Amino acid sequence: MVDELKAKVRELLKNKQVELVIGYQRAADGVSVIPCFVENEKDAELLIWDAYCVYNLSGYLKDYPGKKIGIVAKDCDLRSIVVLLQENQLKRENLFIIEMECHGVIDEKRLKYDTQNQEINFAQKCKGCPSAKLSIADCVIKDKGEKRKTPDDYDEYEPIRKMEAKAISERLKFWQEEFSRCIRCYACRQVCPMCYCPKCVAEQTQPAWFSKGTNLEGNLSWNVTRAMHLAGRCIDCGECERACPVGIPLRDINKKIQKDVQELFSYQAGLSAEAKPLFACFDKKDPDDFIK
Amino acid sequence: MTEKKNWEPKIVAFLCNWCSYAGADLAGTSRMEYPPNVRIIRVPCSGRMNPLFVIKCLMKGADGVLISGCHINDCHYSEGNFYARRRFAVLKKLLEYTGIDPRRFQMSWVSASEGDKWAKVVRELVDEIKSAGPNRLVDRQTHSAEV
Amino acid sequence: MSQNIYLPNLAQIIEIKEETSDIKTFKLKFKDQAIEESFDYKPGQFVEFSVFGEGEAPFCISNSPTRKSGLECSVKRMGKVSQALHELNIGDTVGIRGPYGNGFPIDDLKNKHLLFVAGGIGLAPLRSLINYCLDKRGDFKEITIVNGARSSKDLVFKSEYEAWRGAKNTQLHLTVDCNEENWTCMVGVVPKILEQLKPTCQGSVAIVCGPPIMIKFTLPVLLKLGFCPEAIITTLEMKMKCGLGKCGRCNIGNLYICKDGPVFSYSQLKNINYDL
Amino acid sequence: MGKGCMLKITTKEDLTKILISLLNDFEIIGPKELSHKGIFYESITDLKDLHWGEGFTTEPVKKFFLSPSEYLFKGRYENGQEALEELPLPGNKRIIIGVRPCEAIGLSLLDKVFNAGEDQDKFYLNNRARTILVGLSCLKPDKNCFCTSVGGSPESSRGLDALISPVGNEFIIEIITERAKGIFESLGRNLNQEEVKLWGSDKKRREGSLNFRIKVSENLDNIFESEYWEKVSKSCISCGVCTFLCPTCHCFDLVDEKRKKLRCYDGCAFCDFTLEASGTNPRAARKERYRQRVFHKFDYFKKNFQENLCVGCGRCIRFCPVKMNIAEVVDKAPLV
Repeated sequence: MVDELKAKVRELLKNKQVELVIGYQRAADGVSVIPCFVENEKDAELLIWDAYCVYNLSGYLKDYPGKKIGIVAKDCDLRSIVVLLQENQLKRENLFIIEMECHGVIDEKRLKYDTQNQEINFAQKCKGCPSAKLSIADCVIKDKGEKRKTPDDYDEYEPIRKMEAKAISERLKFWQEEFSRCIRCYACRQVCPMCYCPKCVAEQTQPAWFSKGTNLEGNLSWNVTRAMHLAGRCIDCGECERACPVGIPLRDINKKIQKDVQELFSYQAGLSAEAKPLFACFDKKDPDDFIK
Repeated sequence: MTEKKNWEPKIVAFLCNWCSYAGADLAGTSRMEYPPNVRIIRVPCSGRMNPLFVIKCLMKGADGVLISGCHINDCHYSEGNFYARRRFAVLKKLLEYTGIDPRRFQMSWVSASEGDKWAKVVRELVDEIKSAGPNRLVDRQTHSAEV
Repeated sequence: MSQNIYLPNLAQIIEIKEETSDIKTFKLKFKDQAIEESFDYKPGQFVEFSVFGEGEAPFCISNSPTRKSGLECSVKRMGKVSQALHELNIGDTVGIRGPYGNGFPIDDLKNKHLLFVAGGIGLAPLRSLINYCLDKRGDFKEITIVNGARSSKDLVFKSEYEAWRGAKNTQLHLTVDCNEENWTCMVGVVPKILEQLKPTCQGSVAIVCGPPIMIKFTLPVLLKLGFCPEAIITTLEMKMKCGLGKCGRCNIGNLYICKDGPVFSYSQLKNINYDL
Repeated sequence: MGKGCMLKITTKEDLTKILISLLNDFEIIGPKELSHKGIFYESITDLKDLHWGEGFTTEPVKKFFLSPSEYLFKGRYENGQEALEELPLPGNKRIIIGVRPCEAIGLSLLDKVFNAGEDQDKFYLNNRARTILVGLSCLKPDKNCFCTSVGGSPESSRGLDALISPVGNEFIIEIITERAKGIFESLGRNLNQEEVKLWGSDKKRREGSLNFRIKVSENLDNIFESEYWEKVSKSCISCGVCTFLCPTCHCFDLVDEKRKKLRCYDGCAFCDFTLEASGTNPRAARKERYRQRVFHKFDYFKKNFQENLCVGCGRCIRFCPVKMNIAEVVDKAPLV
């Protein structure tokens, strides 16, 4: 699979179809993986592909406006590229998407705790990976191995339903405890491909929307606002939860909104680049039972 | 913190300029009685309302937030309240999910002629917020969790 | 325990002068009489100005320490603090922390010809030095002042120009970027004007202060005119928060503009790698 | 062995007993593991939660001295006049146990910024005065650790009041300062001669065990303009993880929040760190910001204080969302 990828990238670079290909390469410590920016054919050798290629590289696309870029993408990355196209952040003709057939990626945090059984260490998001057959990639590199089937009784919103079943005071206590550990390093924002605002609400000083301190007031405002700004846009690539150094379960919030948006408006993010974004359109029959 | 006996809830209400604000004004001019706990902020349309306003009010200690706009199909800008309806349906569920009492954030449609409905909405809202108690989400001094 | 180095002293605005549409000069008096007397500073130093509830920002002291007429800061309306400051009026209270920074090296300027090159609000720190030199006129030789601005409306401290022109062998050259009607003085950007004036570089020191773009184009002109790097002095400006060399943002190379500056000689800047 | 330092050997139970007895007049803080989240310094009331094993806390001990966010003073109206009011400094005495030697060296580097000269930071100094640091030496350094390459060691006692090194299921306590003597003097028994020799050689062996050696180039200055910085900073996503979790990064922000002055962490990786009100930003590009972080640690601080501002704890490598490795960057930096 890797050789096919290398050959493809060399070919793209040779006939100048792209100026740069963003992929994955092995880090110096020989185990972990880091993003790789291939500009000439010699560097194509560095490219690798295995279950440690976790990052959603589409976040880097905003740094190269107007350039012809090749990008190595898995299913979840494809969906985030679709949303970026839907929000006119990328021009499809400037993009050459190389889709790698993915069997799930490793979650390094879980690896540290449950080292024995390889099955547990797959990232949570990969268990229920819809792997919707998006056909936007320019070329797909297949994998001989059989695809990991999602168990048919798998309910991706199961942790959300468990949280919803809790009493409201219990939920408040849980989230107060989680958010009080937030150190406001904004890794969740910087790693998210959907967060491309030139000046984030959190950085504005006139007006300063919420406190810059890591007290609960600032943290709760930040995390709730971040989740709201991803409503109908988050495709659950899980990068925010992976990047969070203090381990706040951010996916549990994103997926809650994903569930609500699906139930209320039967809208799912990242399916088609032509669809109108969630909050940019409406439907006569939107539910409004909560309005007096 | 023991319940302060004569605690009066502070409620922030964002009223759309064309309908709800006029409705509230009508309630005033026709001398309707309703509790004074609501601080009204006029916005051009419920569609202008930004979830950040609601979050900032709740974090800064408001006990309740109300957004009121024109009825569906009556919006002066024809689709403002449709967008608002979608936006705040998601926000309401999210606030509830993170443990904020759902009664603290409510929405209503009040048209320019419904002075009485405005008074009723405010009366019910104040009762519900009184039963929900003061907003002790964040301690005002340390801005961290109430211990 | 040591005192709180971040706590400002309270001061009251006693006079506000409108220099231009977006520049005001604030004259301040400390509320605490003891601080009022003991507050001493060198020309070129700055203070951290805090408008309560809004924030804090560094502004240079624009009047000379020799003229004990209270602390004066000229502020251009630009960001959050300066906008809030422009909305204050006489009698309001602000916080002053400082003085910070090293100020101009007065001893190096003694009995030398002085060439002041200012651009826009850059005249504020230089005004403090100019008035200081005029008050101790004997210590210095010829003084030439080149002051440029985008338009005549943007020229600051107009009331001082007469005094400067009248002082003993002191010349004042005003320039605006592009010509306007009934504008008698020179026209053109400051570096161009310097090339026309061709000030002598023997035994003279150039003091430059203005927007970074002006400093960038003025330094090569001065070098071409024969000024050696030690004889070119400039004050730099970066975002500052603490003013004490601790918050780590205003560094050029290993020097902090708030503590090791803001006044640097070009010879210092030449061999530091920095991005400005 | 330091001049006044005493060496004691004791069992885990005795040590835990001493700590329990100290609970009433000290707040005990130590590493506690939150499963699947990492190890964090928490206030320990039940000594069973104390995590004695290997592994590193996510946040360094710096946060107990330079607080992530604290209020410096308060303004208020007094009969129509503005008045400023100092806030009371926290006074409760604390013992932080399980501090890794690299973090303690980090603190002695921060002392040079906050304790030196005439502008002394009273908030930082108050925290330093009321806290006793009890170190725990590293038996199994992580693959990202490079403390020995920047003047540290898994056994260094610099900046610590006492250092505990586990030997079998017993603990050797090296008492360094007077404060620690008062607490641990009555504990266990002194080491005899031959045990001391064994402890010395054991220490040497462990120091050598660190295989991740890097060479910090003497003058990075002449490659300031090199293309190298563009290449290595390409994948940086400009978040605050490396600066907030670094035991020696001390940049902070001062913000006014409705009559209160808040100090909170700030990082040179953020794009608006040097953004001026006029819109100019000397370090806007990613290359300039990443280069600033490397130079501040390995060039500027060394020029001002003759030491690198890095203790090689590896947190910035371990927790970086895209695994950027500052040790590799410095090691592989071209000479010219």
